[in-house]
Amino acid sequence: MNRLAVELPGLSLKNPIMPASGCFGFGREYARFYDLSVLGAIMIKATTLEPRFGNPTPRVAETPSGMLNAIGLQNPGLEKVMKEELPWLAQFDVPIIANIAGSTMEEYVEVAKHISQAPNVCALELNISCPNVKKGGIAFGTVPEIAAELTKLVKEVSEVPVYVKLSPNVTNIVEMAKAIEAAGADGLTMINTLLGMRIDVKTAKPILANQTGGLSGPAIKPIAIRMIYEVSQAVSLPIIGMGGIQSAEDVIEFFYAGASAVAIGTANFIDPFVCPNIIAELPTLLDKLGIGHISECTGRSWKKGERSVYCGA
Amino acid sequence: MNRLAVELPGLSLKNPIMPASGCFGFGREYARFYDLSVLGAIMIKATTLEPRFGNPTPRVAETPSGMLNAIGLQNPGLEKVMKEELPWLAQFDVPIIANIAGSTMEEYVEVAKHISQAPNVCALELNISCPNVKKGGIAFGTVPEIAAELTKLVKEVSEVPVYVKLSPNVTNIVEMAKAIEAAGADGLTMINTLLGMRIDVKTAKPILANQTGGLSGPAIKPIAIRMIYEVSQAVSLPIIGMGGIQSAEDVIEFFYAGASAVAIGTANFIDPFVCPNIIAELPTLLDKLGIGHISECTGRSWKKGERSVYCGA
Amino acid sequence: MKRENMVIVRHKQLAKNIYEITLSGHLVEEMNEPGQFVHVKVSSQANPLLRRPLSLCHINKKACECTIIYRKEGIGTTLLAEKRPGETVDVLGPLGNGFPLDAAAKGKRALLVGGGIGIPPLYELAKRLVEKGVAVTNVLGFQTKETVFYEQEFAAFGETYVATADGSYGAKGFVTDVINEREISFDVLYACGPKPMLKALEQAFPHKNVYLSLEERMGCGIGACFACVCRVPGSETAYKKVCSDGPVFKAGEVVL
Amino acid sequence: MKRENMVIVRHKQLAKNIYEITLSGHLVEEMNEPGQFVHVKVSSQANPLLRRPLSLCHINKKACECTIIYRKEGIGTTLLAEKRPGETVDVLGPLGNGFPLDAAAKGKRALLVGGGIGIPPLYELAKRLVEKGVAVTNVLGFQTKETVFYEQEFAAFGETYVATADGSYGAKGFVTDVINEREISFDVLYACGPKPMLKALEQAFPHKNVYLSLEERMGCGIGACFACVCRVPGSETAYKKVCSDGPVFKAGEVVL
Ligand SMILES: Cc1cc2nc3c(=O)[nH]c(=O)nc-3n(C[C@H](O)[C@H](O)[C@H](O)COP(=O)(O)OP(=O)(O)OC[C@H]3O[C@@H](n4cnc5c(N)ncnc54)[C@H](O)[C@@H]3O)c2cc1C
Ligand SMILES: Cc1cc2nc3c(=O)[nH]c(=O)nc-3n(C[C@H](O)[C@H](O)[C@H](O)COP(=O)(O)OP(=O)(O)OC[C@H]3O[C@@H](n4cnc5c(N)ncnc54)[C@H](O)[C@@H]3O)c2cc1C
Ligand SMILES: Cc1cc2nc3c(=O)[nH]c(=O)nc-3n(C[C@H](O)[C@H](O)[C@H](O)COP(=O)(O)O)c2cc1C
Ligand SMILES: Cc1cc2nc3c(=O)[nH]c(=O)nc-3n(C[C@H](O)[C@H](O)[C@H](O)COP(=O)(O)O)c2cc1C
Ligand code: FES
Ligand code: FES
Repeated sequence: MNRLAVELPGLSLKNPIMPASGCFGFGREYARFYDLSVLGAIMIKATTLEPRFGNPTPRVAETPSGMLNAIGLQNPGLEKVMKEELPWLAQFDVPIIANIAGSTMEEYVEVAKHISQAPNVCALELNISCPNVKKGGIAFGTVPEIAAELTKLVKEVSEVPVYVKLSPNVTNIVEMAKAIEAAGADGLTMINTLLGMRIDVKTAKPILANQTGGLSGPAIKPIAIRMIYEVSQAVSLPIIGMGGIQSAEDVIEFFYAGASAVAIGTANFIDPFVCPNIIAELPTLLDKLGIGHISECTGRSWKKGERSVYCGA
Repeated sequence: MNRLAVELPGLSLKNPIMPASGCFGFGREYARFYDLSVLGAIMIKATTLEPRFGNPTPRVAETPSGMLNAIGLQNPGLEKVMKEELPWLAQFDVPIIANIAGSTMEEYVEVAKHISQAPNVCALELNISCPNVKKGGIAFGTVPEIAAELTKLVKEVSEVPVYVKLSPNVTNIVEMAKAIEAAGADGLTMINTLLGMRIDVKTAKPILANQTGGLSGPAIKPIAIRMIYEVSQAVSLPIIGMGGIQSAEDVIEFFYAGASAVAIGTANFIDPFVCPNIIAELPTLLDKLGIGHISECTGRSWKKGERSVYCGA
Repeated sequence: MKRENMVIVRHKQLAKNIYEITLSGHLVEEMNEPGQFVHVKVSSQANPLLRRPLSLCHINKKACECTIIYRKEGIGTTLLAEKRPGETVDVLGPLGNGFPLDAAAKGKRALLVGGGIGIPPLYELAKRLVEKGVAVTNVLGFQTKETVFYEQEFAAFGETYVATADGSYGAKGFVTDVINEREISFDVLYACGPKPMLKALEQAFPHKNVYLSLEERMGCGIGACFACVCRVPGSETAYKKVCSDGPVFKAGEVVL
Repeated sequence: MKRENMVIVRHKQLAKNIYEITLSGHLVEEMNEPGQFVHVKVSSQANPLLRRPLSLCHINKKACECTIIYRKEGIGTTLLAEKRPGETVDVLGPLGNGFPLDAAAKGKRALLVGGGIGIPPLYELAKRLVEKGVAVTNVLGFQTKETVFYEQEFAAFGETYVATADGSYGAKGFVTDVINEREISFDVLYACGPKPMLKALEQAFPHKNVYLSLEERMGCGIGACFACVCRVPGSETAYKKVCSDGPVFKAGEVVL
């Protein structure tokens, strides 16, 4: 029995560890460090209909235990991703989750329709943190009705299960999750980055050329855990958790909160081997915790009458 | 000329540095370390109508560059604060900002009416992050209409200017701020803590007895800066900024974002001398930055055509 | 109560994950009561953010040194364990109220009961009691043989029994088992250790003079943040703070 | 491209806020091109979170050592400056594409222009060029006298001019002033330093063979995160990544 294997809609994962979208490009760079087939899955960089250059630089800034990014969805566009990146990734024995983004509902739908036909794309991940140009720049992911409508439209055209990626920049994350569940999503991924900013004390100007950016890394972990804890009790969709994961212990914490798999973003920048290392460490940690299969961990923090037995020192 | 003196509604501050509510009790403990008269002001612990014991322990947990707390508004109640704490604080030459909380609008109003009559209370700070028992536990601070109504009611009875403390756990902080400005508030303080959680990997249970808690400390600084940057450009109320301040540089960053004064919370726990130390360091830092008076820093990150001259190495 | 960057003069491992660190500095001049603690910042960075409460194990005023024994647990104590002599640690203290020496008069017998990492503060206490002419019996409980420390050091002050939960060393079982089996008599009991142990002792000796040192997660460590409160029996709102009213309380003073 | 905990063998201050650190490890075996950089994690903790890009200044394959010169700036380099010989730092590298040695044939003349903390990578470059039989002229620009470093080291390879912005040492003014006044001639120009300096050089020598090393804030340092891109002239979407396509580019290859 593979103690790490998990089954999610569209995804038969040999382990629940995958790099998060935008933090792993299309895999080429990390393939120089290790065989990508060891990964549970890969969430590729957000793909839009047309190529995008993204924001001016500087695009990253560091904060206490975190980083801000304002990449601006730079990507080579649907056509090139379909023709070059996905076929290249097909050499690895690993399912691909295609993260898609857009400025209009039509753009999402168009990208979803095509990219879901790629043979190695096993699921879509809708990045709904993008501002909706037609609705005055309000992010798709902050209004339940808009998020639900988008989910529905994408579900209609997608050949593979659709996961929706929740933005944490909302008053009521449970309400968002419920609306998206009702709209027919197959799963949730959470959380995307929190909106933040840093100002250079020397120049008095924001460090990011874009002024604000998305906060990721360990700093946001407690917020991710809280949101997954709340959402996992309110909906029955599986959750791929993310936000500040750096270690096997962090992975277990996300499972306890309610996740069924996890993604690792920023930590790849700090240690390119973080994903394979965590995969290697998990069985030992499960032993220490007296847990047979990792999926037993899901939701353990709120499931009544269940307690893990700690056999460590 | 005192380069650090700032004038805010109801508050003539010798410097813009004050301990944040809940992180300084009623001053007694820190008075053993230094003379509280050096402080710009003191924000005392949230006061409710009746004494409250608060939540079960553990009430704090640590997170990367941050901490979670779920104190549960423990306080001795209005009567004792009026009779014992405020008179004791009167020995110091320092204005007091009374943080008030409640479970109903009536409770806020009652506390505001009385506490604003204390001779050394120069302003009120409405902690609107509390859940409203009458509205099904929704926090006052997450619905603009409710926050505005509360502000209006408190303004009617208060003898001193009223500052409203914004919760960061909202989709649209600018909308909140505008509603509160329209309701007649004299100033804003921001930000309160972000809702977070930590789970013990050994026991699979949340570390806090209350399960979730408020995230404070350096981890939340980029979020505070972003929110102050947004709000200060949208309203004309003065802002007392807070969230992760640890150093004089951090203070300047908050001013650049749009604050007119700042409060320091969690950092007091790490270094009880943090407030007087920062007050002492600010003039040197202003010199280094080529700035005459600290109030020139307010909003410099978004004010056009203004740039600070850095004369450092 | 001061803050000082104290210098590490010695640092060694005593048992599995158990370390003894000796610090030098002026803060030692302020240290008086056994059972007081210090609040230690192990890193100059924001991670770990908070200080760590650690009890004073030995106060050497002459040498201006104090010793702390700690268990390597999480991030804070792991970083502390990496520090070498010559480096400094940022210490706030001494904090709290320690064990009352007055409670045991000369010629009387004190029973000192420690569980695991609750044992260290009893060492300074035993020393002071013996100096004062109080007879001391020590009962020390550990999880397992590998984590046993300071047995000899305590034995120098009086009869000392060791129990391990798994029976791998000394008596098998808990400290209360040892006290019962050996029928140890005493006038005053001082204890520090895990809450279940303290509760068992409180219940076992309801009519005795018992002092218990509590642990609670802390924010400020000085009484300002209300993180570490415990309830007072028979009241809905009354409370004591472990950091500033304790950590030592008379049995019955607070709800365990 | 590997990750290794390299051991600090020497660490000293060269000038005001300027430090020279020498690291030993197998990673040195991979280091080939002058102008490549390493990505350094200065703390095992999450703060500071990211690695810091630092150029290789000297590669000593025989001794399995490499040297880096850095300026103490913010939190990362301040923590680095506190490290002592015997301690390790977590290094990822070597990264990026360095200065092309091929561009200067034996017998030709290369002009090396460095500004401030852009100077270090030129040292290994000068060494290699001289080894190859290329004549080297160095122009080094600093803010002020106190921050001048490695003047002698560069002088060992060829004519070396120093300029300071405030005139407190060497010629007063910028490196371009020196090149103009001295009418320095060259076949290839290699430069590293602040963007305004690189721009000035690009404009001054539009018909020459010029190579510029760029700086940009980085996330991953290996080409995965798109943090460090710069535009390619004449295109709306084309880009190069400083970390993996650079940091050295031919003048005109990217928009400065
Ligand atoms: C008054 C008092 C005296 C103590 N004396 C000693 C002693 O002499 N030797 C010793 O080894 N330990 C002692 N402890 C426990 C010690 O404080 C914790 O083991 C230590 O804080 C763990 O820190 P960490 O970073 O290794 O663990 P982590 O689990 O990473 O710590 C995370 C957070 O939880 C807090 N925390 C974790 N465990 C405890 C605990 N048991 N009690 C209070 N806070 C905790 C930490 O302070 C920190 O804020 C004492 C605790 C108290 C309250
Ligand atoms: C390819 C390359 C080679 C470099 N080589 C050297 C060298 O040999 N010697 C040297 O002293 N410096 C060099 N730098 C600059 C060096 O990376 C920064 O000075 C350093 O990262 C500052 O870190 P800090 O923590 O001290 O400053 P902080 O301001 O605290 O850093 C905060 C964040 O900003 C980033 N950052 C700050 N300044 C720069 C900068 N100028 N370039 C890129 N990122 C920056 C940091 O990496 C970090 O992520 C190089 C930069 C690049 C891109
Ligand atoms: C540089 C960078 C780029 C990102 N790009 C994307 C993206 O294209 N699409 C997306 O849905 N999320 C993107 N994210 C968010 C991450 O996928 C992830 O949700 C977030 O960073 C939290 O996880 P972490 O703390 O492990 O990084 C990006 C994050 C970073 C740091
Ligand atoms: C232990 C603790 C108790 C707090 N109690 C209160 C409170 O009673 N009322 C309130 O408005 N804010 C309270 N806060 C929030 C702080 O005043 C402040 O807004 C927040 O901690 C962010 O600032 P910091 O990062 O500097 O701590 C509390 C924070 C902490 C850490
Ligand atoms: S730890 Fe803050 S009151 Fe005890
Ligand atoms: S730093 Fe990540 S692509 Fe260059």
